Amino acid sequence: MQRIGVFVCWCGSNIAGTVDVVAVAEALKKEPGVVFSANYQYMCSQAGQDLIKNAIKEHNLTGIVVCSCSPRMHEATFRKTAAAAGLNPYMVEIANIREQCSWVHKEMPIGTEKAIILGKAAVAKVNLNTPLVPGESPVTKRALVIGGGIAGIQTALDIADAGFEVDIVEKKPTIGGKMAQLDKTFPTLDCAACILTPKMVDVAQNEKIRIFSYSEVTDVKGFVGNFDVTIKKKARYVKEELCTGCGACTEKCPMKKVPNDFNLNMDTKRAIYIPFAQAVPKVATIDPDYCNMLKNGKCGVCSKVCAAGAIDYTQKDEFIEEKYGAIVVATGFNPISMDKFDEFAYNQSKDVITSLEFERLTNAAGPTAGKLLRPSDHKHPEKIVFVQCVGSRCDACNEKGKEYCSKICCMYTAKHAMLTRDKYPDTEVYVFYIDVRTPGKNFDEFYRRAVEEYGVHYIKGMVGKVVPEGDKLIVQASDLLDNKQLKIEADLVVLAAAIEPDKSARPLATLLTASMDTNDFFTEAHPKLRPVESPTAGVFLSGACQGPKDIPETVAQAGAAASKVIGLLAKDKLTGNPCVAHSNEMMCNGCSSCERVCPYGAITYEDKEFRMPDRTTLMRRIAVVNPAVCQGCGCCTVACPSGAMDLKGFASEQIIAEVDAICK
Amino acid sequence: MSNSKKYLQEEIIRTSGVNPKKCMRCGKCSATCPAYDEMEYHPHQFVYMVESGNIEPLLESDSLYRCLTCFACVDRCPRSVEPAKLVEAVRLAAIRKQGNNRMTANDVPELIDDETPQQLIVSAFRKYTK
Amino acid sequence: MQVKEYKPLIVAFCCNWCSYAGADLAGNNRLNYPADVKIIRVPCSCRVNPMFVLRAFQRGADGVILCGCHPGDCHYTSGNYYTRRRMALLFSMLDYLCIERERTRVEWVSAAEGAKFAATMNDFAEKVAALGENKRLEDLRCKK
Amino acid sequence: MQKITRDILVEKAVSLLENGTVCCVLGWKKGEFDYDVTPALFESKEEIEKDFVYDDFCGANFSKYLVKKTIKAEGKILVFLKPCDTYSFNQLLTEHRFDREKVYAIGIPCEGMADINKIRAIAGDGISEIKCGEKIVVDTIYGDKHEIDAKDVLLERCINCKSKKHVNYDELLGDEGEVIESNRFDEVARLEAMTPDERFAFWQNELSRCIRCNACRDVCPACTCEKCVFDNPKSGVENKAPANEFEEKMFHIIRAFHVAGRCTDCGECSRVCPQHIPLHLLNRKFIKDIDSFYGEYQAGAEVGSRAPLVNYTTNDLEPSEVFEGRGE
Repeated sequence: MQRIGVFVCWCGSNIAGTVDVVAVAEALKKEPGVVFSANYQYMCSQAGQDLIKNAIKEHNLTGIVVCSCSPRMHEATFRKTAAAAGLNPYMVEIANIREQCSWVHKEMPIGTEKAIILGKAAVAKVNLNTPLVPGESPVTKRALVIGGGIAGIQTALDIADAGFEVDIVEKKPTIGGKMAQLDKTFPTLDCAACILTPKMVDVAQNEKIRIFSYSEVTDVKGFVGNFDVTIKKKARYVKEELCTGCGACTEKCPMKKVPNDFNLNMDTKRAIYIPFAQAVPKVATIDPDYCNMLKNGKCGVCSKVCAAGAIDYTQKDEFIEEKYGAIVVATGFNPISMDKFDEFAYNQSKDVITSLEFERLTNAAGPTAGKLLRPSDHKHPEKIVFVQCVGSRCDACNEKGKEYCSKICCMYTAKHAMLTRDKYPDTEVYVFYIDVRTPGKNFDEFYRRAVEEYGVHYIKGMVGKVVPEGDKLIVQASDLLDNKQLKIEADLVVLAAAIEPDKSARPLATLLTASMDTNDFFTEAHPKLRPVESPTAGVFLSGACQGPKDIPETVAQAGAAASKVIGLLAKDKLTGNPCVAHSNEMMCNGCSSCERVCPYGAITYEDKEFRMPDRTTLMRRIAVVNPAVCQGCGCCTVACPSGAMDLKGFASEQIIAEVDAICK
Repeated sequence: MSNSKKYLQEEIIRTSGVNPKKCMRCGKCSATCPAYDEMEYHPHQFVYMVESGNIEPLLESDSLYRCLTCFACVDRCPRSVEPAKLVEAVRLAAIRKQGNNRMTANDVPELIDDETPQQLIVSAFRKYTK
Repeated sequence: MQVKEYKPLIVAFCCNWCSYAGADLAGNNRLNYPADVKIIRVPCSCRVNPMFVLRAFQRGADGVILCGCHPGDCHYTSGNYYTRRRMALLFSMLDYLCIERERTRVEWVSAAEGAKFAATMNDFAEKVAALGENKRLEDLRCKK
Repeated sequence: MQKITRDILVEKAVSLLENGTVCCVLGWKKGEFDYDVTPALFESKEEIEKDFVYDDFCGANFSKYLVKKTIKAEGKILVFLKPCDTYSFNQLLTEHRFDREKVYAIGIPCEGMADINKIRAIAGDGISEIKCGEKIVVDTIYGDKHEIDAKDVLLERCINCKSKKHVNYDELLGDEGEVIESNRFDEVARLEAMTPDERFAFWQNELSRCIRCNACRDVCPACTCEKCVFDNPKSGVENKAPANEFEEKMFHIIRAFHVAGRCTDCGECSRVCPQHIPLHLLNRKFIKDIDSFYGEYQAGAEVGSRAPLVNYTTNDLEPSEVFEGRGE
């Protein structure tokens, strides 16, 4: 049986003005388990807290009820008070007789009666409270960043800057991501490489950062502070530690017809390649699908020309296991496939391109060395049509596109149009738009400059179809403001393709038990207040894997994610919330209902051997809650058909006791 | 909006199964329409006029019969609004508005001969007896 | 014999993060609602087992209301979505068994909606009071 | 179509037992009377040939027995599953309640099982013997003889059969059937259309007969909990002798809610209720609501499907919208 003390606070006249605190204290004294009751003017004051502490010691109290203001106000205070007196802080319950009683009722008898009932409910609950001790788990002081684009780079740099070790896992042979493929960046028009490559070098030179390039995460176990991650280092057939990146092999390799994915297959590379001059790590990689030596054992040129002796045709995929305290997802985005958009003739004409392809065409390191030339005949285009919202803002049941706005297209299209007009004033540029969305710093000014200073023709309307005719592209479009249908003979058509999360995101989310929305963007723990955290503790989000973002936003979010990681890694131990779910293994059916509703992936199953009364044993599948991951929402307790799952601190029995006390 | 206008609008939305509110006014339907130049009201205007209940001009307009029902607009609309279905619904409304059904069940036997495909008669009957 | 004035008994389950805070805000702003409403704090509306609702009715509650974060704003990301399904089905079943549908309600109240909390409770208490005592799902043995 | 007879099943069972494919057979056995056929575990050829029964009273759904039996069995268990049983079978697999590897399932077609209460209504009390064949032949202790067409005395659940298709089996005897468009929700709709007072009177009449014997729970293939809440003093709803009819509502709402989204509508609860309470009307109410609120869902149709109550969409119906469009 508990020995409960009840402490009724006057809160000056805030409570005492409407509630007869003496009567409440007297009434609650008669409740089962209550051995002491008192009232005081300000229970939260030092004197009030001392009164509680002394009572706990003097009367050997095992639990206390404080009838006072909202627990959201002083629950923490009174828990500390109890702890100071040697009582488990979770043996404290608050009856909210201020916000939910004295302040909302006017008449003393009514307020008093309700305060007594609320007090009784709290006493009933404390009677069933058990001391709770928060679990502690150590923190591995190293972070993993998955994805080496600008988001991953910035996050890694910021974490390393705080003195923690970071590993970047990048599936491509180099870090840099999409930003490395861009030419200039809006709205300032500084060159992407000029601002990105120094950061890439910083990453390479930072002692705290390791880069696993050409690698993938294949398994994740554990939980916040204690992740066990398996990383697959794909065989690149080049010893990373020996390769100097001199590039001799990439010049001598006889296999020249390999599509160059870095230039979006608009030109070719060799079977052994370094994606671009500023690649980090600057190490060659052999494409096994094209290398003659790997395919049929005939060639070996690269190994002959390599002075460092770095070529290793026998290299195998390598699996590395590493421990991490925090994981940052920075898997980024890709433009969607244009295959389904027959109307734009993307697959029929080489001169219909996506905006990312346009970036490469205008990039000095691109397939045309920065000259804007048509892919088909390498002539200078005199009329260019840009089409916005291709595959963005589609209806949910439209199979071609995405429901969301891709956010970055309005600005990069304005950039492309402006740069084209700047460099080639004789080129006519049309932009077909539905809306121009420019809500960023200096964004609308930028778009207006494209129109007003550079003479880009912005036409409200959409392109209906593109038909290749001779060496021209006939663009049929509507001009909604002029109520006309236009036919433009264009030389080049640029599609602002919607962007979507990288395909690797979905399987990664499964590994991490991190939740995703229907578009495969990672879900944040709270859309407003916790935008860079996944609901799964210890997993953080950086960049476009969480939603479409431009570079400034990505960098801001990357820094925010880093600061959250630093906050986590700075702790030596994680103290959990003790009010977590736990499963009674004797009653558990192992049916998986709880696991399905758990937003945190805190529940796993194991086969456990039970000894039966007749000395036989049997194996049964049972649920196990990881207290370090559980956040204590209690959803599983209701999903559980047998009632095996319960929530500490808010147990079914306790809530029923409160219901009974109120309904008595 | 007057009640009769509202009724007409509801009828067209119901018979077409189209929700014109889904339209985001991109104009791709009009951009794609092969009969655009022959129309007084273009596909995107059709959608907008139905949405705003301004349907009488459509009923009067020749545009109704210029639509080839090629369904290019239906295919390409990013919002799945399906303008051609609206055009068809307004056509039906024009027929109904005339009040005198052009065909009754009694007319059907007379029309059956070896030449005319019976499916044609059935669809004509469906269309002109509503 | 003296007839005791009928006062409805209403149990309100409030989630800790939104609705309980909303109720506190109603208090801060001194917005009145009937004292018949007694609040039980739960971490999330999804902690409320239909059995608790039935238990309250069995013990003589005249109305039961659940308050949680607005859909999409759940502190635990998805709890209230499950609440929504569970309670939609439970309430439909109670109606099927002829427990007046006005006796049950789910309302989404954010931490900023003190006024909504008070208005909701006033409205709910009024509707329940109009129905009179809950006789149809009350275990008479449990009342002394 | 091949008519499934006792002999076919016995032959099958014996051959699988003798060639070692299975170590025991879950089948039906005559009870005290011809019509109370009970499930039984057979371990030898002799037992099977002596006691195995298959006739119009073999309604029992074996799926549930697999939970306990597979844990103990050394080898595979042979089980005969009617189409409706296969749904429960799948649902239990979804919930990991038994190891599929330890079961050899034979699907058998079913034309519906007989309702002894309907036979009693025709033949009266004192039934001494029943023979099932082309017709159901009933003898009474008063010397009466009745020949009844099986079609006239089908169980309610068989009249409203939802599927003749087996959704899981290792081997199928006879022909595969189809999922059927049944009228099983008509009665629920009829109740919904009543005035609240009429409906209250209906349920009060039905539920007041409940004697809390727990037969409905014990037979339910969805109620396989290691410990039932009704047996758990800490759950707050533990078993109590019924004191008044109001309390029974609690029990039946909780029972139906616990299996909501998991109930395959096998109809066992109503079949076994000694007080003839139409319990399936509660379960079907949930199924009907789930279908109309969240899209059609048949529990057990496929292994691993996500039950509606452990699932959600962001634009689900609000509880306040449940009654919208239902007038009043």
